[in-house]
Amino acid sequence: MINKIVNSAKEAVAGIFDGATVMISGFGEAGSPVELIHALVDQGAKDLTVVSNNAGSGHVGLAALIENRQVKKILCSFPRTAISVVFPELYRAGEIELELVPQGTLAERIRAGGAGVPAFYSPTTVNTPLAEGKEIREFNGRQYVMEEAIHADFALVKCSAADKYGNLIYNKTARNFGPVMCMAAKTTIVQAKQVVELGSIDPEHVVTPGIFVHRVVEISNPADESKLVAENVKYHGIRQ
Amino acid sequence: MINKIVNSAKEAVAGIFDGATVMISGFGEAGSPVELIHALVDQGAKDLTVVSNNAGSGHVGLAALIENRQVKKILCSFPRTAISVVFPELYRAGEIELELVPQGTLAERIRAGGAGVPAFYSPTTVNTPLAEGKEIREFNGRQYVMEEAIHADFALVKCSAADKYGNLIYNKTARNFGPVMCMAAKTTIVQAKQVVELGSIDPEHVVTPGIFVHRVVEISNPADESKLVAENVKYHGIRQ
Amino acid sequence: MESDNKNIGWSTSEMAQKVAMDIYDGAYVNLGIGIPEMVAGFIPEGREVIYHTENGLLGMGHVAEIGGEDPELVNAGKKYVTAIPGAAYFHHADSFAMIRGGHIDICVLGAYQVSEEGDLANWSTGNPNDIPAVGGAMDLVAGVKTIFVITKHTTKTGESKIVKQCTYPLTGKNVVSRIYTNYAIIDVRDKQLYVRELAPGVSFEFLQKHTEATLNQ
Amino acid sequence: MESDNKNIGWSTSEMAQKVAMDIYDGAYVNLGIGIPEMVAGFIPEGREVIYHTENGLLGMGHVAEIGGEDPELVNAGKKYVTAIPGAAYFHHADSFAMIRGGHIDICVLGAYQVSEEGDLANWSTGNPNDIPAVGGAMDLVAGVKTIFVITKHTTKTGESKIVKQCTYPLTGKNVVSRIYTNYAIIDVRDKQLYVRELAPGVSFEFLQKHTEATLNQ
Repeated sequence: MINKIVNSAKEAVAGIFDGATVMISGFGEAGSPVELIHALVDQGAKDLTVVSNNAGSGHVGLAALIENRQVKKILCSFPRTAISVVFPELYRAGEIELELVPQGTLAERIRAGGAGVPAFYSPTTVNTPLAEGKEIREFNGRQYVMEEAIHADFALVKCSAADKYGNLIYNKTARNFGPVMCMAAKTTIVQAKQVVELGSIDPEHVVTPGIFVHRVVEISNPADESKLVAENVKYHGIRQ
Repeated sequence: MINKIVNSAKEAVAGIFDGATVMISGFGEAGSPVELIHALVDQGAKDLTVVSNNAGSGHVGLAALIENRQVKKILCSFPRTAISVVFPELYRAGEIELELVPQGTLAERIRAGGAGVPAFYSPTTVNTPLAEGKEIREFNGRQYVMEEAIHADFALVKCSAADKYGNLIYNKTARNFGPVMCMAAKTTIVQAKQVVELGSIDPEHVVTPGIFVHRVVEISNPADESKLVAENVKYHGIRQ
Repeated sequence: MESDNKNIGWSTSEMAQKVAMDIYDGAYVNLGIGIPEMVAGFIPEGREVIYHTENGLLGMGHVAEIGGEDPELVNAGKKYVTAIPGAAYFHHADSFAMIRGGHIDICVLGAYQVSEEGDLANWSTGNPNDIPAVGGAMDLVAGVKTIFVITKHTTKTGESKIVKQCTYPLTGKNVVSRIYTNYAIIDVRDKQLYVRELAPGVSFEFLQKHTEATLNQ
Repeated sequence: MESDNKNIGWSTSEMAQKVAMDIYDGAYVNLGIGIPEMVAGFIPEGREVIYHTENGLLGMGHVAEIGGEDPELVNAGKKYVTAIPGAAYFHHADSFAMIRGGHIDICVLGAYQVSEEGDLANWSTGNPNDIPAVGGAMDLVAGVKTIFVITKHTTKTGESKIVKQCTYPLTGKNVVSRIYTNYAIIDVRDKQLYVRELAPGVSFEFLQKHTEATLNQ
């Protein structure tokens, strides 16, 4: 029988291996699966390639994962925020790699990964340094750059409600990268503010159909990452 | 001020010109905008290129448009149904062109048109006659065919409810091609079973955001196309 | 070749039952139009299977009861169906993202011909008088992880449908994993055919005699 | 070049107001982070404009009031905002489909440099000590129908931001339609710059003197 609900964040992130590619939802703090990321800090997998729009703020969530030296490389559109301290320091020290990807290209490359499209053409970055080394091709008199799909071994995603089939709905702009990341990972791990009965999400309102989701953990009182950042909280993992 | 509601199907289809490319939503009868199509029959634009999953059933809707000799060419995945009589006859007589496109490729090419992606690679049709003349390219050891975006001058789409901004929701499997067609047309024309007040569609539940929609007409009692077909109704337009 | 012997082998229902036995608990399944649809009726107790229909529904239920038909709730074969609790509706591009992206576990399809190497021909007989129509078949064989074919072993005129090379236009190359016929269940592995199970009354020799392709025991 | 004369030209608010005057009724608009956000406050009465924020909201309202902030309702600048009746939420791929697909009418962005031909540099100064960050800027300039730039005419050190050739890394080539500075409004047409309006107290000669690029009257 199908039941994707697991009992803890620890159980949810089990099996994430050294060297894995991990997508992490969120646009800044909105939609960032803080509890899952902290469970991954505890779990300790290293040499990770992370795909996420930003590179974390303060010393919690993705920033804590980076600070714990678990991330080898990050693909993101905007690693610099007013309160990002961890990534800039490691980046300047040459201790973390960065692949800078425009935000829309990042979203579309992830969707392509989920949709079985190995590559597509985009007008974004043509004639800019970010197109360097990429194939340029003309369609109808305009130039486009070829962009390849991004796949992941795991996705860590935050949503507002989930059922045991893994159907998801999101809250407002916390939706952002969640739906496409769910599609593009071999194992999609979701933290839901609420686990609801099968049938309580109207089939017309489902945003991520359960087929894209493998594990769901209920985190009914997720931390407000922006508050943790403002309070300068540091997450060092339970082993320290 | 923004108000996309028009008063009649006639007004909704105004300006569709000879030679235009017109997308028509629907999977068989489900989601087919019968009243808009009939208004287009009345309006009389000809030499149309139609993009639709099927080629019409019986003598109503898309079949009536074809029977009225307004369609020069059709792009579809499945022109043959148990009760399609009009298209097969004209096709065999060489009086209508067909571009046969696999269903998923059709959907993705339309989405690409709406998303500003001029072309993408797909595994579908590789090593089949439908890949003939198309570019084949290898990614990660597998072969893919390059598929180009489809754009339209107009889209005729059926939905269940709309507001004056053009936000749409659909009913069950009548959703099918509607959302991607709305994205890919210069002018998207929608028939809604119900026009509702701004704000009565929850922003979380909107399927097609209003930016993709240009004209909405309320057709509160749309014909059940499958019934019309079963009853062998013929639509010849109001001018005949 | 001699014509189909009606007295031996499995009935269509038995074939569908055999397919159903191979659909595991928790699988996401797409059933082709026609005989493949019968498979849903035979899933063993205790297994939960979620059906995808490519026209935009995951969690398709049984066929609608008379009087309960909704013309806007149909399956890929345009039959009136139902949705289970926990279902989801989506548009066509999202639906085929599930297919092309490798998210559907099993697809069961009919066939005109299957080749030794697992090539499938099921969309066109190549007859120039036929209206060409492909629907979602090419997307399904290109995208779904495992393709099961359910088909009569021979045509009405007794010709083998399991052939050395397909003579009909291909739906996909090297795509079929397993073939369920009225005579046998046959696996495609490393571009060769292996008989997995023989129907009652069917010997390997009989099977090979009715099969153009080379079979392995 | 001499430094910016504080006594002549438009204030930042006046610049935003000038941009607002050029945003037509019914437009779908994306406002960049920072000064461009000010434009929303100056849309003339009677015009209805719908704001898109690329992190997944069409129909963004004003900034959230104190106490009414929702950490899951933010704009592209990560400010707490609100949604208007008739708004819609969507995921990032759909959001950038709106941008890349040419559905957004107007985008207002800041600039480091704009060239004579309408090239824009606004994401990187090329300083190797800066952390590179691009966000959605390249997608916006490549996809939105009309790009307005709002910027001080010169840098803090008095150098022209309107240049013959951008020396900073490009965001996009031939993408800017109109430039709003504290000194003037300048159109980019056929890869040339045309002065559309001069701020009070600014003469064409003064403007040209403070502009590296060649201006046309």
